[in-house]
Amino acid sequence: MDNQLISTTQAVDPVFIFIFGACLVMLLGITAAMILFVVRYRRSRSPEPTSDRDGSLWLEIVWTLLPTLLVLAMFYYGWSGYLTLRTVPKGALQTKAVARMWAWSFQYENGKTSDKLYVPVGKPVQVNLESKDVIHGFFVPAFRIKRDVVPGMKNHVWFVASRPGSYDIYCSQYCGTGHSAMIGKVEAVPEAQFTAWLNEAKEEKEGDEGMAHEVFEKFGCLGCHSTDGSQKVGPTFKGLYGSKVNVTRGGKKETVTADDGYLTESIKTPAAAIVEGFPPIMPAPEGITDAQVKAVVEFIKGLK
Amino acid sequence: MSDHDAHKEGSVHIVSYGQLVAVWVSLLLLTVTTVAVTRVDLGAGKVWAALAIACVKSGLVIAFFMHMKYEARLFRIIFFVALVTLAVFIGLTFFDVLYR
Amino acid sequence: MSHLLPRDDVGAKLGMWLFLFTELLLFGGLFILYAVYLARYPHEFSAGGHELNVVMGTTNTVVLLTSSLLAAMAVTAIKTGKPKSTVALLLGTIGCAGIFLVIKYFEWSAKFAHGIYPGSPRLVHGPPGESVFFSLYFLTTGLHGIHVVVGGALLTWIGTKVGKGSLTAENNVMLENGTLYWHLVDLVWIFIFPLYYLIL
Amino acid sequence: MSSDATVTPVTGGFWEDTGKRGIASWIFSTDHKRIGLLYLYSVLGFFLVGVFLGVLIRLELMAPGPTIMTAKTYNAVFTVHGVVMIFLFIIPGIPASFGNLVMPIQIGARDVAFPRLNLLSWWLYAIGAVIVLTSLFTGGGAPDTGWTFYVPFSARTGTNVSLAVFGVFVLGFSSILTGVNFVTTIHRLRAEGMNWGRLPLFVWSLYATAWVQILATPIVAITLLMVIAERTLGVGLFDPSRGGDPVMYQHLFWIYSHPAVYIMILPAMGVISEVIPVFSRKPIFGYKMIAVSSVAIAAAGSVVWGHHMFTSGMSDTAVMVFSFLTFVVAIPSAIKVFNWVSTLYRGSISLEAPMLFALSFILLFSIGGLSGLILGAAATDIHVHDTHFVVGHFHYVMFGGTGFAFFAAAHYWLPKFYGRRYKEKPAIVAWALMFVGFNVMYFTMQVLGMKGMPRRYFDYLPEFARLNFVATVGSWILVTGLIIMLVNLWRGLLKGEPFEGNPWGGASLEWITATPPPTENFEEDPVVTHGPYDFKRAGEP
Ligand code: HEA
Ligand code: HEA
Ligand code: HEC
Ligand code: CUA
Ligand SMILES: [Cu+2]
Repeated sequence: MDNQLISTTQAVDPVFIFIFGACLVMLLGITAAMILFVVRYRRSRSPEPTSDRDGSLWLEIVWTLLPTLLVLAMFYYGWSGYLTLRTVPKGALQTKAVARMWAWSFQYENGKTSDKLYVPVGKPVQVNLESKDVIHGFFVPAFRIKRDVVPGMKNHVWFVASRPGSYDIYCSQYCGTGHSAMIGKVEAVPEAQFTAWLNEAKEEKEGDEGMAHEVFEKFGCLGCHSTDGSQKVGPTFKGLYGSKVNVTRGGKKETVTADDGYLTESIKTPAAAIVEGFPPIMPAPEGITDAQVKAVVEFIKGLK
Repeated sequence: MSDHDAHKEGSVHIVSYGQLVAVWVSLLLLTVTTVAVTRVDLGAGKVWAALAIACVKSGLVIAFFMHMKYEARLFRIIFFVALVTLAVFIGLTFFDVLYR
Repeated sequence: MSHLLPRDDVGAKLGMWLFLFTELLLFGGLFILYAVYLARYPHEFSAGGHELNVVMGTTNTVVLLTSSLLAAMAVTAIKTGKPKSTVALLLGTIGCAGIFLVIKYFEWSAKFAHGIYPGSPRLVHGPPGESVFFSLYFLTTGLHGIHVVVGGALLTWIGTKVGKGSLTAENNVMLENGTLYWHLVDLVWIFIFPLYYLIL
Repeated sequence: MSSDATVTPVTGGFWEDTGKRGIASWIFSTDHKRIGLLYLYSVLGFFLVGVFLGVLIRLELMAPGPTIMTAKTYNAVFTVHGVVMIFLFIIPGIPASFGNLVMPIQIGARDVAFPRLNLLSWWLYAIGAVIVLTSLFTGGGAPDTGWTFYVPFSARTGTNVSLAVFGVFVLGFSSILTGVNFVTTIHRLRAEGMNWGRLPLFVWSLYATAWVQILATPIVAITLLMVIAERTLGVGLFDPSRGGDPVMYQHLFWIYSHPAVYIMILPAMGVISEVIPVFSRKPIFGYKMIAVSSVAIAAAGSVVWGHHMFTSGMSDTAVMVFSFLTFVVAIPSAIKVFNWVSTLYRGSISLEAPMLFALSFILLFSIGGLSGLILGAAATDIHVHDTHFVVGHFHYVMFGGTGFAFFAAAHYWLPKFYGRRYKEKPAIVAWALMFVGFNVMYFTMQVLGMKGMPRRYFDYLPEFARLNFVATVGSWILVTGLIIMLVNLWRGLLKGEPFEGNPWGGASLEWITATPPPTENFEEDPVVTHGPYDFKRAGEP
């Protein structure tokens, strides 16, 4: 591992300690003075004020200058830490995080996509951020990094995972109903293992199920739909096939049976028929192929 | 109380018709100038030229039509404060826009 | 109770000016956006400016300047004790407001006819800056138009008071404040005109 | 005045001397005291609504997973909680209620400069509030955008954002008119002898606040109109696919909303600057510096808005500039704190309810303000931005700061206007409960934020469960205290012991007029001969 490399955590934590320390000293000082004065000069002990001093130029100068110096130090220290967060080390691994309501999907330079962000331990990683809809926030507390994922804007973060492990990614910018469920993972693995994973031939996942999962990963379907019957933002896939669904089509209510045709339509043109009790928010999966739709439909069929 | 007696001063000043018409004529001339200036190819300078003339025009309107010239100093101070505020809002926003 | 407070004309004008500052900053928000987007899309803004009708814009500038003159003269008139000419001058101002709005109406309808209105297919599919330019144009001139209407109504109401004789040479701060509002409408236009019509 | 304490309700002064009674004598009154009380009650009502929603938030967060509501409801609840607390409680809170009640008396005026405009402000407030409340039950239902209404989310969500935003727009105008009124009043209506060096510090703080209201509020007004235009007309000004920039919305929003936090805290600081010297019987230390720092906070506070946007993708240069300016604005606050504490030195301190609230204000505001320094430093803000650390920060300054100052003002001034007082013991018990509950709840939230729990989260991972439970328990303690306090105030002011003369020994003008003050405040316009903290001459004009 490159010893010169300062991780983002190492850049931020000392700033925290410095500012916290300074603030704690100030706070304790003020509190102590207040308590001392209140106890010493309470009316029962000090029935009349013993001074009517109403100002002191010297004191004012001192307590203007002192905080000024202190905050200048805080500013400078905070700013230099921030610069570390913004300066991506050379040769960082390039990855892309795509955020959509309400799921993350990650892409590598060789075209590989994944729903977890696999990274090699000890190597800097740059994550380029892209949003498909509203503003999201890419937040990994373990690395002290955060950056908003703004549609139409090129933002990025970088980090280096010093130890193998799995770290939470939160969506920090409020983005609607599924905001708090928009949780991803950074999986830091040893470099050799990572390279192997990255280059492993696009393992032809077996049949429809494999392809369906690919779709789910790419379009973030499982951010809104569950496969186990639990309620999310969209209807669950479990037991959907063959059931009767109440929908609104073109302003009129009707009941349909969830057959192949209906499911295909729901996936390709979600706005055509809106299921009762759900908001019309499902995005049309752009560039989905017919084979993929069919695979998803088959997959849903299998979920009894 | 200084600004308490102020309702005596200031507001009684009357601007003559002649003066007002003179201001109006200058405003029209300035309008012609802006249109002319922006026809010439000045590049980005055009924006600044047009804005400068607009500032002169509004200065005239404020000073004479709106009687600012004859009001107490307080009015000019607070007007300045308002303008500076707007300028600062625009200026600081550009720290983001220009360096992004 | 208010009627027991001594009349305070300077105070009334001070209050009016403070209110005008808020109006200034209200438009200021739009001007901030204008400045930012102009810096980002100079070409689209210039192309958009070309589509606006300079003749109508210039005419409207002259109309507003004239209305402002008449309003200022109305103040002089009432202070010199001529309520009749005051009313006449105010009518002139309001007339100019009407002309302004009519011209504006034709301008907007011409734009609509060319498929330029907020959210129109042409703007949605056009180059990015174009939609921004025209949206700002419609918002700014629309807001300004509302101010013209409000100002006109205000001056009409004040005019009737002058007519009824409740505003006089000694007691005219309401008229002064009304015209101050009107001049603000003019001031804003003084900036709208070069920024939208002339930045070619 | 009736001295029979227990039977008759409040009497005398402006309550009766116009001979008018009934609701119309209130909602059409132009008397600044009646308008002040109208504001007080409306603001308190909305405070209770907001508090109720706050308690619901805490109940939901008590345990991971859905506890008492769905994610969609939760989002609406915290949005409405934020909107109500910010726009309906804390911004009009002190200036429009206590400012209206006390400020004209403190400068020796008979009323504000534009009494009818003052009434209009209240009406706009009421109308705006009704619009906001209507938006909860009409259209697509309660807005779920957070009080910040960030685009593009606010432009596409199906909830009734347009109406809510329009309500806030109307409320903005109410706030502007109050500002216009106060600046004019303070310039034009000071009594003879009341020069700028003799203005009570509360008036100074209101003056600074009023300027912020006048110059910053219009920006949010136009911004909100743009959100409505975005939703109804599709103007696309912030839509990236059409060349708009969502970050520009954030600029415009915070250009107002950061200065707005000083609209909230400055009047509170003014209250504290009144209470501390009176209960120490000692002139305030550093009068000039406190007055000047109010204006300095208002001015410097207008140029720091970018610190809400450090992660937004704003340029690094802007991050540097705004981080620097943020630290600058901390200095005048520090000056105030040091001067308050020094005022205590060698005084004669009486720990009655208003003083307890004031002293705890200093502590809570300091905790909140110092945590603001962590947010102001660029590196550290990146980690805690949009986490519960920020939630802790702003509750400390808004509730611990402004809220506690509001309660201090209520205990300090209301007896003057009712001619009756609350009981001291329950007031102190209530204060103690609130103080403890407050810290248990919000300090825990700051710890949660440090650990990385994002805000506006309906659900969270199990590792945050214990602390969230502690915070929820804190909210119950706070609730208990608040209820005791309100009941005690309510009963005391209506039926308590009479409150006459100048029991606290205040030296500003409100303490020389009758209790309750007459409609025009003074029998004769006062001629001021000494400063507001010259306690040796308390009781003289
Ligand atoms: C009453 C309201 C109020 C007040 C007074 C303040 C005061 C301050 N605030 Fe706060 N703030 C809010 C309300 C307020 N804030 C709200 C509502 C939000 C969140 C909005 C949202 O996103 O929903 C917010 C968010 C917020 C952020 C953005 C956080 C983020 O989203 O990432 C920042 C960042 O800089 C910040 C900083 C500060 C600072 C530096 C002060 C300073 O003014 C504090 C000054 C005070 C002190 C410094 C303490 C007293 C002094 C001493 C004890 C002496 C010693 C001092 C020194 C050595 C300097 N605030
Ligand atoms: C002045 C402002 C103010 C005040 C006083 C409060 C008060 C409280 N707030 Fe506040 N809060 C905000 C302003 C305020 N809040 C803002 C601006 C936000 C941001 C919103 C957003 O993200 O958009 C926020 C967000 C916010 C969150 C974060 C939500 C999230 O991000 O997921 C939480 C979580 O705990 C919370 C809790 C509380 C609680 C428990 C109270 C406590 O005060 C409540 C304590 C309760 C009591 C003291 C008494 C209760 C009394 C009763 C229940 C009796 C009721 C009786 C009748 C109705 C007759 N608030
Ligand atoms: C932003 C959230 C969201 C995403 C992402 C999403 N959906 Fe949906 N989906 C919904 C909602 C809400 C509904 C119900 C309303 C409707 O019919 O449009 C729905 C409805 C459906 C239905 C009809 C269900 C029924 O009960 O009739 C199917 C099938 C479906 N989605 C499949 C998918 C697939 C496949 C993907 C990924 C390519 C996907 N969804 C992505 C939100 C989403
Ligand atoms: Cu995505 Cu919050
Ligand atoms: Cu701020």
